Amino acid sequence: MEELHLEYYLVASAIMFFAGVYGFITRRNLLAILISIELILNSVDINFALFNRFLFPGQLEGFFFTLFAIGVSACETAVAIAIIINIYRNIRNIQVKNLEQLKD
Amino acid sequence: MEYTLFIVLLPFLSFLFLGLVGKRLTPRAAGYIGTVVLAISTCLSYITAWHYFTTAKVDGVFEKLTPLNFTWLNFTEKLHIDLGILLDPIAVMMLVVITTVSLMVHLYSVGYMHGERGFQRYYAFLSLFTFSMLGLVVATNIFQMYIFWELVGASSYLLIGFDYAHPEAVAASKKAFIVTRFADLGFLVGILILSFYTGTFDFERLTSGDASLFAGMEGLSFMGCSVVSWALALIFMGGAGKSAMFPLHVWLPDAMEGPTPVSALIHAATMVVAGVYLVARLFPVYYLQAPDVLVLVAIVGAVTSLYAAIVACVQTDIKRVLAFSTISQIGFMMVGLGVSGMEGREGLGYMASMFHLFTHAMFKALLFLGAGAIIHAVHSNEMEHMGGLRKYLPITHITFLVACLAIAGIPPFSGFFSKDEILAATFHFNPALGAVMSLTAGLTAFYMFRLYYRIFWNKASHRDHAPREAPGSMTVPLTFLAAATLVAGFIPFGKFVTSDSAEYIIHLDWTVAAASVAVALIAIGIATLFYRRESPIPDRLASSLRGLHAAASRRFYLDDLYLFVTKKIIFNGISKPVAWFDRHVVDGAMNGFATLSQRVSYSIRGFQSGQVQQYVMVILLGVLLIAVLALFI
Amino acid sequence: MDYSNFIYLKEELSLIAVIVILLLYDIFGSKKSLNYFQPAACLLFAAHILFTCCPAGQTLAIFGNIPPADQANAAASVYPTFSGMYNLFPLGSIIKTILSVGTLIVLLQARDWLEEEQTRVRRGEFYMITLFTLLGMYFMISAGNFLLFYIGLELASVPMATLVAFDKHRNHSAEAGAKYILTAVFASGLLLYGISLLYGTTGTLYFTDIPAAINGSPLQIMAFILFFAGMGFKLSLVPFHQWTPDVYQGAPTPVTAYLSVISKGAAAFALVTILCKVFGNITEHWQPILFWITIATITVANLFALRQQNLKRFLAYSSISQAGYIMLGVISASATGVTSLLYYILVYIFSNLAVFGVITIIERRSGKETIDDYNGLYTTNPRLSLVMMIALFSLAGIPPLAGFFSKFFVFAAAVEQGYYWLVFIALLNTVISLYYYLRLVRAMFINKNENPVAAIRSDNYTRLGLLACSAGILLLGILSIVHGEIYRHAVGW
Amino acid sequence: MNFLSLFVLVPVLMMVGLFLSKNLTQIRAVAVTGASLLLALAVGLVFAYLGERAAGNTSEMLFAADHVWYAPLNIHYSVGVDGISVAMLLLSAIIVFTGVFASWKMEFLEKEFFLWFCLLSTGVFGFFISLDLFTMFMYYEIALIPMYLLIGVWGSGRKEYSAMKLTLMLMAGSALLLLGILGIYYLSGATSMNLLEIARTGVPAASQNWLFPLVFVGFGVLGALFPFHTWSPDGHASAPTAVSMLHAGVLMKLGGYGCFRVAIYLMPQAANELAWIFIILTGVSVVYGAYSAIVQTDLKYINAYSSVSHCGLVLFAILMLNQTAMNGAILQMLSHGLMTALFFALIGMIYGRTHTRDIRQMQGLMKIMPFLGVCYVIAGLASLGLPGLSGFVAEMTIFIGAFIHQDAFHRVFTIIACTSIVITAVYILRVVGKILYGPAADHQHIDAGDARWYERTSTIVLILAIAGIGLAPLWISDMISDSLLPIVQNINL
Amino acid sequence: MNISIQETVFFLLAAVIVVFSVLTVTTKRILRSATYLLFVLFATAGIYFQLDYSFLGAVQLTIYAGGIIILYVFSILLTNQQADEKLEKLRNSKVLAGAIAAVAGVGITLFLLLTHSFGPSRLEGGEVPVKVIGTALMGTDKYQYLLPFEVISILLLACIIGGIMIARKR
Repeated sequence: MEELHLEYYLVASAIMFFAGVYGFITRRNLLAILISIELILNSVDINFALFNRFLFPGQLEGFFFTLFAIGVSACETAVAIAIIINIYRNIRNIQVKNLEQLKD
Repeated sequence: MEYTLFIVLLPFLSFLFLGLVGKRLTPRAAGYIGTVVLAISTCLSYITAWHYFTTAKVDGVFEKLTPLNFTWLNFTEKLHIDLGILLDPIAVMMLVVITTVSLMVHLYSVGYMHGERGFQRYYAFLSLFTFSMLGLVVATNIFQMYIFWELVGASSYLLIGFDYAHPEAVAASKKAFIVTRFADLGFLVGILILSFYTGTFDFERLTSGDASLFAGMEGLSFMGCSVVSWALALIFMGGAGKSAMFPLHVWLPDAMEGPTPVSALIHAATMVVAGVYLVARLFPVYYLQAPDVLVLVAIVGAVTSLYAAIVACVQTDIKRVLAFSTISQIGFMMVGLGVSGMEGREGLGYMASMFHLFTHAMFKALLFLGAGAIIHAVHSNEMEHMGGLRKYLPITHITFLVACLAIAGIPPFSGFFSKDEILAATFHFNPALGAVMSLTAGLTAFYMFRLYYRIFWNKASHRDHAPREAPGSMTVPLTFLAAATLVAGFIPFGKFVTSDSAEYIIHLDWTVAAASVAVALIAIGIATLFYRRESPIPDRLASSLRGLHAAASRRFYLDDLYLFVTKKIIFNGISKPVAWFDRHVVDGAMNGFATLSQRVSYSIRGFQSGQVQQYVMVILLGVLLIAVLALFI
Repeated sequence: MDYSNFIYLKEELSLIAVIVILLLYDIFGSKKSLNYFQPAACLLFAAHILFTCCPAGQTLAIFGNIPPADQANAAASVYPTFSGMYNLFPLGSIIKTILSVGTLIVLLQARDWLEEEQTRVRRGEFYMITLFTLLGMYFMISAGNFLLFYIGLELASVPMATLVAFDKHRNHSAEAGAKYILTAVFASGLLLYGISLLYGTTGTLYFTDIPAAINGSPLQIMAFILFFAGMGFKLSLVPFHQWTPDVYQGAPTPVTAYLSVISKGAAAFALVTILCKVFGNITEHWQPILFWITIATITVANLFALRQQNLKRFLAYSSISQAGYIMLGVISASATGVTSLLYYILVYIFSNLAVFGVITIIERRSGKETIDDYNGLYTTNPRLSLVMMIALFSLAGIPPLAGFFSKFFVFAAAVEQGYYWLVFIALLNTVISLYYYLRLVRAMFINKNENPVAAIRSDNYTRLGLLACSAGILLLGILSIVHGEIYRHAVGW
Repeated sequence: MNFLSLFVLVPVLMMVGLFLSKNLTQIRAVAVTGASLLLALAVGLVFAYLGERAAGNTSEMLFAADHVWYAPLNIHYSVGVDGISVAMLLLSAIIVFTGVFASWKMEFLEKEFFLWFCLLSTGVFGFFISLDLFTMFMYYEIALIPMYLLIGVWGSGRKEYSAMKLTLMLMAGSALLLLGILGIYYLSGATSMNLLEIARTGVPAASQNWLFPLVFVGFGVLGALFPFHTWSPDGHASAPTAVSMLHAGVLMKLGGYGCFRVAIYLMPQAANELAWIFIILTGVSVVYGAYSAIVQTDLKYINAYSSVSHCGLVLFAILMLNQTAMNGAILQMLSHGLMTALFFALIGMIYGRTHTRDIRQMQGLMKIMPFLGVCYVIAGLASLGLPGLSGFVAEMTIFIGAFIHQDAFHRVFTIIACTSIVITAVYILRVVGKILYGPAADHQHIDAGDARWYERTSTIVLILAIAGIGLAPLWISDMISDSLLPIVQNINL
Repeated sequence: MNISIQETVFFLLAAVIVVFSVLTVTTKRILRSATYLLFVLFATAGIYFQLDYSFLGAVQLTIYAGGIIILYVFSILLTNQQADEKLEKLRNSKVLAGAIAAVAGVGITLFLLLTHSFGPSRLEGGEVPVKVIGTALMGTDKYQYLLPFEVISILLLACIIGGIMIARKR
């Protein structure tokens, strides 16, 4: 047990986070972008759990934050998907390049 | 002697009255009101003169009286502009001269200006001028003098440009004002310097000979001259401008575009001698603090005098001749002041200068009024339209002749006495200068008689109808002034006006007198030879001295220089670039900021691409950048 | 387990009550009775505002739950409930009141739009979702714990996306909704990551406990930056602002209005709360960041705003730059700073809502929404033009309108803290902003137009809203009591 | 209620009256009544002031009143007058009065015109009665902004451009000013924004060095300080008559008054140290403005550049920091205000008849409209400093005052400034010669009549004032001079 | 080499997380992307279990794997005519920019994380009893979460209303 350091986990979660970021920036499909976001949120959840377990095991703050964050991200996803579906209904397409009508 | 206030105030009231309600009056009524008011003023000034010269003498010296003095404007504790009345011999003399000539001109104008448009306005302006001039001479302090100095300038401007529909008149009035304004700048700066060091404007204190006043200026010099010299030279510049001294005289010949009576009053008798009066007023200061400036005054006077006399010889417009003659004569007065000392015999120049001022006022006013009568008769200023007028205009002829003789310096006419004393003083000061002035006197006699002959003798030009003698309102002043010219020379002037206010008995310097009379006579002789009848000699002479003649006709190109300076240098050389700079560089910079913002605004529009991923990218980069900056720098 | 704690949530509870009543009304109301839905909703909400207005201390005293010793304190300082999860403080009540008033005006302005054929079926949802987001903001403001804060934030932003996409059959609206939700989620991801790092370095999420553990280590700074980025998104600060113009343009105009003032105001206040209460120990670290962000925000927004033709985009940039000015109050983080911040928000709400009110009605009646369309508006619609003008002048900070006072106060607060350069740049930017506000004034009053917008008869709700805004703009500055009252509560905070 | 506040209240009531009035007659009635009331108030104030002084009241400000307005920032509504403000109030009242008559015949939107005009007056009067930096600044901006619409709507020529430029430049100035004011207040550590209070506490010398330029330039922009004067030619050229009058006549004086009252009074050390920079600038602008005026062909441009020159002299004199020069500066403000108003009034009347302001297209107007011609000449003579008219008094006081400065540098610049009297003569006489004199050519012009009664009223009142000051300057000069004493003492401490 | 079970499990999970995270955002087929995400989520749940946060792991599995992924898959199927349609080719510049930004982000974050000294850290065993969780969710004391619990319920309600409003036909 002693060998497992907090840092190892943190590295994994950070990579997950920025993979999500990368995906957000590069993906062409709105749903794919949303999937990338899940990575981001998920990595944060891991962070909270990790910090709680490794550093501050006395209370369950991180634990509960993760719990609530999962719920919130579910909400976000639901609403986002609703909006995307709505776009799909409007223009029969959910490519992000079609979301460039509003610009300077 | 508080009633002297009314001498000054009455013309002002007349001005206000005529200016405000003049339009409702008939021209005749306006003329009479103006004349009558001035007549009262004149009487008062005569009374003042009598009163003053009989009572004001204390221990053989005329006292300076200030019947009235009140603070008009405070600057500092020490410096304040007062308005008041200072009576001393020269002030009283000037009061007499001004009111007399002005009265004559008022009277004369009733006839001369008859039927002119704006007759009421004319009288209003005349009153304004008289008021200003009177205010000037009774000034108790140099700033009061400056105030009225400006006012006479303005009224001169208004009167020269009286016929405003006439472009030449307008241009002349403008020129007169601007040139004298330029000179006044010197005057003002001079006042500033003087008052800064002495802490007073007051003539009485300045001329009291109290050296401690000038203690602050001691040892200070600027560009090799002491500061007090600078101050006084600058003040003299103001005087030189008003008195049309070379090279600031350019405005005066042009000022002849104004009505002739105005020329008589302002540009011959009164305003143009203000410069002389100024120097005379400050004479003790000049003499005690900056004798070098007095030399400058003398030299400028002499140069001007000679220059104007030469130019006068070739002018064809009779008023221009008289104008240059005026310039020349004022040069004499300046020379007189410049060569003068303080006391007794040394002070002859001063006394002579004032005397000449007095006599000159009479005969030059007479000459101008005579010229007015001639112009009135032939409707032209040009000599070639005249000739042989002596038959038609007898009174004018006689009076004009009297004036010519006076100015030529033939005894017993008044000009002889005054001019002769100036010459005497000049010879006493410097024989070479004396010789120059004698030559000038000779030239004077020559051009005056050239004028006289070409008007009244010579070949008559073609006329549609015979010229008629002027009406009584014009001949009365002529006669009066002629009489004055005749007797003025016998006034024992030294009893009244001297540099130290003490009596000084004039002794004619017979050698100088004889020489100058001789020169004058020779000059008259030559003029008779040339111009009494039509003669080819002048033309021949002119063509043989073509260069000189042409230069003299063009007034030695000084007017061209003036034009060059105003049009080319000030207008095109300074103002246009400045205006361009303002619009394009200064304003351009302000507009440039606006344009720049707009440009930037347009150039960054691509930044807002409408791509949500780019937005997020920017957020991310923003975070990273802030992190790098905040953590690693 | 002391459930009596809930009585301290009187603002939130009353708002929830309003929502629930509306929900039931919308579901169970008969077709006929639903005709009165909008007036009923507005009235209910107005009642809620009145209830909120009652000073906190007194209400609490009525319930008698605060020990007498604390009652004096309660008026001026923070009273933690739920053991610190939720903070009760008068300043919070004030900002909530301010936001509610703004929301009410938005609702009044939205009424005409909601009567439309397309939106009529969804108007119940509009009211509910709007009030839900407002509730989220309430929690954001009063939160004493990052968890509650985060949930409040999400409650304020996720349903907001559905509001933005409210005109769902309009492509622009849908696109704006998508942009909003995507950016919002990304930003909340950053914010969450920041909170997680903060938790990792301090070990607690309670605002009251964190300061003791804050030491300014690099990771904490990073946590702060990530957190700030999330808030920056809500406030649309540069460089987190780019969604703003697109969303503002695409969203239904009343929603844009709501987004530009209420949501921004709540975020600003929440930010200043956290900056003072949580990061108060490391001001020297965050102030430089805010400094540059503020400068960038004001300047960039102004540069973009200069050439906008579409009014809503134009106002978007204007509101970004206004956010920059709000940041002046935030960065000062003093009693005067917070007072000026609140006051600024209040005035900004009135001014911006007046502009949006006019734009809404004109857009609704004529379909025109570019600046050139407003040429010659004064000849046909003098009153609307006048309201618009005073609102624009107020935004630009021209006396004697309230905007002048609010700008002055934020500048004063910043100068008090020594931010001379910041204020200098902000002031120069006011000149640029004046230019573009004047462009609109010029269009209305000076430019000639062959076919100006026809004379418009606005409905009574809009009139009432505009009247309220105008009165606010004209009077707020002169009546110093509002400012004084805020300040009184800000001092002890 | 302090009776000084009536100066602000009357224009406000006028605005209400205008708002309620139905037709042109009522509008005029309200305007004339209000303007006369203001003039009467101002005259009454002069007598009351002199009476108080004669009775031995030596406090620095008379009729002072003070109400706390914004307590948190120590902002008070605080009014009071000394001789200087009395003089400026009188000037303003005269110009407002004559301005009303000069704009008797408006072509359109009369009500709006007078409304803005009254707002402008409110700002002007308020500025001069204020003792509090905040209210001073507020009134200052109130006075600025109506200019935009007054020029933009009722102006001529490139009015949009000019109006925008004027507004932006002046606002940029006021932006600097605001920073300066805030800096002064906070760095002085005074307990209120009251001028006298701050003067007592004093601003730290080190801060003065950067605050002084800010404030001086800030006010200087309005006082046409080179090189920030370029709004003036365009602005004046485009503005309608009464607005030009009020702007050049009074508004530009706000700049000079402010420089003097705020910059010099509160920051004497910096004034002493930094004056040389501004002396160079103003000295340049005195001569430069005059030279620029020579080549202009538009009457209003000529007068605008002339204003640059004359107002430059005001600032120049203020910077000499001695009683006499400052006295001259105030007198110059009065004098320039009156005569430039007269100029603009006349130009407006001439333009109304000839429909051109190009001096090359006018000739011989003296014959056609003698009254206007004579008035124009009088204005010109006043402008070139003829004794007996106000310009002389002011200029001479300035020159004397400036020249008694102990430093040779100042004296050299005084002489440079003096040269402007010649250049002024050049352009004044050029214009008079070109447009008034000469034969009347244009038939259109010949048919134009002379001044109507309202035009006569306006010009005669102005001429009376000019001549009044010119002929009997002592009372006003002493009144100003006495009030300068404390300020000068503050400088020389 | 002395590698414990714990470590083996961790490295396995970490590898799954890293590899499938990257694959999620790089694969050309969107359905695969969703599938890879599922793997990542499973691995995450695995970490929770490893940390003895079984409740959390269970929630993760039910909500994420059981709920959200299903939602995704349905949406993908709904919006794509051919479910395995390839994502369009990406522009290189965009990928490059994204990659650089992401790598820079990872770099900075890891640098900060790894240089930070997190007090004494140890992984202590000990399951969190569900009773404790339940009490904490229902309590109002410190470290008890009644209020957030209530608020998130409101959030859910709001999202339901909003989602329905957007998603329904009218």
